[in-house]
Amino acid sequence: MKKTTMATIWLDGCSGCHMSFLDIDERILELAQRLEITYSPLVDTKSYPDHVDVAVIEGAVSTDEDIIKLKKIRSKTGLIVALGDCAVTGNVPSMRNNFQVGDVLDRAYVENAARQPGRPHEMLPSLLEKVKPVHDYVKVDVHVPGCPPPADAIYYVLSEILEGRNPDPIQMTRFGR
Amino acid sequence: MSDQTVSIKTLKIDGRDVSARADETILAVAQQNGIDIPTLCHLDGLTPVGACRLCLVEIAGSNKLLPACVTTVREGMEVFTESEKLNRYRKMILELLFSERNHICAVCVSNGHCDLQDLAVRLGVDFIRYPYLHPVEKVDASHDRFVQDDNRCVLCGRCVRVCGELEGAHTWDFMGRGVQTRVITDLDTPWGESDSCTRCGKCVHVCPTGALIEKGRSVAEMAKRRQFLPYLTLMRQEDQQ
Amino acid sequence: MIDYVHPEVPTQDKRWRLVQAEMRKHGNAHSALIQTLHAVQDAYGYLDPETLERVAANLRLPLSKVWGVATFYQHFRMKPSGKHTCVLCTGTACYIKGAGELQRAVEEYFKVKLGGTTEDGELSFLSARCVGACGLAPVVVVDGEAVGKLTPEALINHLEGVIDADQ
Amino acid sequence: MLINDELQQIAQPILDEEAGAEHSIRVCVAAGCISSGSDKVLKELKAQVKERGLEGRCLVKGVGCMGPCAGGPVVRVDDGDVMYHNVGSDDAGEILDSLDGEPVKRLAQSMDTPFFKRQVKIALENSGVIDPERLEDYVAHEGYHALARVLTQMQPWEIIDEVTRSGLRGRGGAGYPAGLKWSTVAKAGGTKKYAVCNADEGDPGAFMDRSVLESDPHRVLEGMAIAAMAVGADQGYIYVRAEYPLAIKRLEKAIKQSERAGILGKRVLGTTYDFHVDVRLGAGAFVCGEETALLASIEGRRGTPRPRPPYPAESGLFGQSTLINNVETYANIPALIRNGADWFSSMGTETSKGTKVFALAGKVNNTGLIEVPMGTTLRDIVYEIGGGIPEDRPFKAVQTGGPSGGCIPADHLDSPVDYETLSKLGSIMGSGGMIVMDESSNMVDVAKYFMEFTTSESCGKCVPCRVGTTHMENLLTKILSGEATHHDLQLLEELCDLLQNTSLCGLGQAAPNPVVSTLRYFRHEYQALLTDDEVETTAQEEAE
Repeated sequence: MKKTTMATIWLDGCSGCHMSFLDIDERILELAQRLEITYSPLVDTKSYPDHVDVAVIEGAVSTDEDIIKLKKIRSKTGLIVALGDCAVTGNVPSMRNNFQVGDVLDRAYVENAARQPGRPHEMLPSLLEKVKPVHDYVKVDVHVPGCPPPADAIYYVLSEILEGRNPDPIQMTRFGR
Repeated sequence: MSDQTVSIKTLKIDGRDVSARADETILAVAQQNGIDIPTLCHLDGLTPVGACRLCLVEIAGSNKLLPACVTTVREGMEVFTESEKLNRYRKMILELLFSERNHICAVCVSNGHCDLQDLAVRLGVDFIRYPYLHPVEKVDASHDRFVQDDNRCVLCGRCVRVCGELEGAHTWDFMGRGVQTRVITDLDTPWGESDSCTRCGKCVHVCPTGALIEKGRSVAEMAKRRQFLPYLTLMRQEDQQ
Repeated sequence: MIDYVHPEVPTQDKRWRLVQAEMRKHGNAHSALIQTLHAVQDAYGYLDPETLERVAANLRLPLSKVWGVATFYQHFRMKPSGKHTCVLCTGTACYIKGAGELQRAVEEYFKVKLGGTTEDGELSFLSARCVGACGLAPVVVVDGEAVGKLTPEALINHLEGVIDADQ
Repeated sequence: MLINDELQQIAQPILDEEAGAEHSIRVCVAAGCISSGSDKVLKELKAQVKERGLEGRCLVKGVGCMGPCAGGPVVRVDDGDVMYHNVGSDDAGEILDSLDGEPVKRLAQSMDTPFFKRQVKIALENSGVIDPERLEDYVAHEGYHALARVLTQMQPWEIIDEVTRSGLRGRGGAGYPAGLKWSTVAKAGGTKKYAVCNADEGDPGAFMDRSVLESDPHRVLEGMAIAAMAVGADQGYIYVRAEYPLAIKRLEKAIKQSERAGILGKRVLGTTYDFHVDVRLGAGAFVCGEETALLASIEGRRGTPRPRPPYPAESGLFGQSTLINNVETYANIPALIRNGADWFSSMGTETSKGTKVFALAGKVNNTGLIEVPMGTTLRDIVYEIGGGIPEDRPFKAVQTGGPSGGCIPADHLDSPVDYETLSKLGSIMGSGGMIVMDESSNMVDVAKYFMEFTTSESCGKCVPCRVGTTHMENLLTKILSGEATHHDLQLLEELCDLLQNTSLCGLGQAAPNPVVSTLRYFRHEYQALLTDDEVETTAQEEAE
């Protein structure tokens, strides 16, 4: 049987959702028999494959680059899972939305810089005015709230998808969990 | 109770035959019979206001949805507390509430002890379709014991009512209107400078979210204690007789 | 003994006496609050916190309630207004006939946002939900007098005239 | 009979004046004309009459609204078939010169037009006829005769029966049968009852109530007194917008006059029955047109509605049984009582009796105040009475009912104006604002204008209205900016449904109407603004 291909994406988040995914412990072996991770911060692929069955996205949309990435992913992916509060609600990254982008950069790179204070300008994606959840830009098929979602919820979601069912994880996790 | 006799009504809630005093609300009767209707602005012991609209129920023979918290029973009434339509509306109302202010559950002191969060789980709200409004809100930490964080306020008015009706201080009220409505103390004075606040803390404990909290609590530490409400309400009722 | 100190009452202030008269007319009842706030605004030009405190004490109302009522109604101003006021009618008829253009013109020419006052304090630019002179749309009310069938140019000229008149 | 003698006495000075005069000149002194300078015209005419020694021979008086507000200041000489438009004070001499000859051609506009001929005036019967600041003039025109009649010849239940039989329905918006409302209040228990007049005319684009109060304030007082007697109230309140200073002034003057004359106050017209009326000022909150919010405001509180039941008829002002009707409803009562229910119900349609006052505005040649029998078609109102659209541009829609109403397109121009038809068309009768739009209006923009209004007027109490209106306004802004997708339109429509079904009061429940009605008739204008739906296309690609 052909394995289901999966990508995991890391946008504006703390990587805690990826950690929580790894927290499914030995069950990852069971999943690995049916699932192949073809793109992820955890593996070494550089470019997004032409087709992926499932993409699990952690993190909120914060930069112009994030949007480009998302649109590309959406067009090359079957099912998109927004994993964790940042992807689902904007969560902690969205707390900067009450400030001007310039002020945010200054706080980080000028006021609190130990040396060489100054805003970064080259080679970096520029910050969007507002941080938004993933579904504001592309269609999301499964939402898994939680900060991070517990490993059990992630395992449940992935197993259900592998079974061809539509997972409803809300009884296993919630906003802020 | 006065010795005036109150008539008894019989009605159906979700297909079950129940009886009620004529002056009881659908919500109260449902609760007595173990039928749990979602509520947010309602709190036993405070005057119901019918503002959050989560407790809307269907009544056979009427196409109007009625708030269970303020609608009194009628003989032969047939009430439905759950339906596809009700559930859809309730979910939308919750989504509106989540989109209105800046509810970042992960860093909230009331995380895990929050009525809004619980309702989201119960009604199956796993994401918010409406764009977040991201208003700029104030956090008032001027009081030596309490903090008011407007980012998490749902304008249910429980604090306003408990302060006016039970404590008798009426330190809180609403100011402004529409989506600009805010709860304020005195003349929008910092809470710590309020002359009328008695520091009783009831507002903090009736607050359904982390909008009113005790100082010095960290994330997920602020559980609310509401045991005082039934007793105070009972005392007040006895005083009135 | 209750140690509550009533706010000091300026017995000599004519404006306050007008407010007091209004409250007395309504028997100092709670229900007199809105009528009293009208009297305060008529006498003082706006609702200042000190006067509101005295009103609250007189009508035996909680401060938060007074503030809540004062901020609920669009008519009440919490800040002093400019020497002259221009109230733009934003009713439907005026909207259809170009109230938006009048707004843009005034905002640009006088550098003032709707709801604000010019830096020199000469002009407050406010809005009202229909002044009921729809036949004359678009209408503004300048210092209490309705002026109708306006074009942006005519309005600017009129306002200039009003401001220049007392300089 | 004693009471009628008293009224006769009050009216006598006017009757004498009129009997002695050969000419009468009426100058409109309602707010619209005053703002174009009619008060100066009146002053000048009076001064010149005095100068020329015409006093007694030529009466000059200020009267209420004559209708063609856009032509102000308007002046009418005698009962001729012309009306002078755009009169200035320097025209006074010429008008007086022409008294016994031909009318001043330069100013004259014919009154032999559908604008005047097609109107039937009940609520406005004295508007433009009597001096609103003189009780005598009102009484001379059968004023307070209906009150005298009910006091001496009718039992409360007979009054209610008459109102019920007439088929009169509330003119404030929803069209609740007036007789039914009255009888509910009459039957309610309690020792104290109130009669309240809703004059918080908040619809942008409506000025019917203002005009009635400015033109014929006593008529409203008489209607209230009759209602109060029928239901057993002894105190009345008129809740009027603070933005209507002239109406307030004239109302207060009218109350004083009638109290001094013994018509209102203690022992009305010498009977054992008391009725006091006080004016309460609104302060700029559209939601206070909703009856429970209005009552909260009279009580000095924030004007937030509360769930009904209990209805004000059971528990209203200060917890007492309260009758609430709007200005136009009360203004219909005196004529209804004088002429009888059969007379009243002979006008109108099967379900909507009598007449309705409309404030006709927008892209129409004759803007102003009109009163027509219920059942008149929209086409007659726009093209006959309204004189069509300037420069003969094509008609696009007519908006009725203000922010709670909707836009009706050209296809339905032949629909009769009555409560049921308008609501079937997705609009409402409302209080009577009628805004005509030509092809230059973008309907999405119109919907957004009303949504913006409701958003800023939402009281904030219930969640669907408070947050829902905000999102709806934002979505409309997004659609207008050309950045919205089909998904956004779907969100908008879902919100319409939510607000209609779950909002606490009528404001929230009706808030989506302007959007729903424009979507119903002008959906293509929305769709034309949508961009390719990113989300949907991806979903489609997947399906393929």
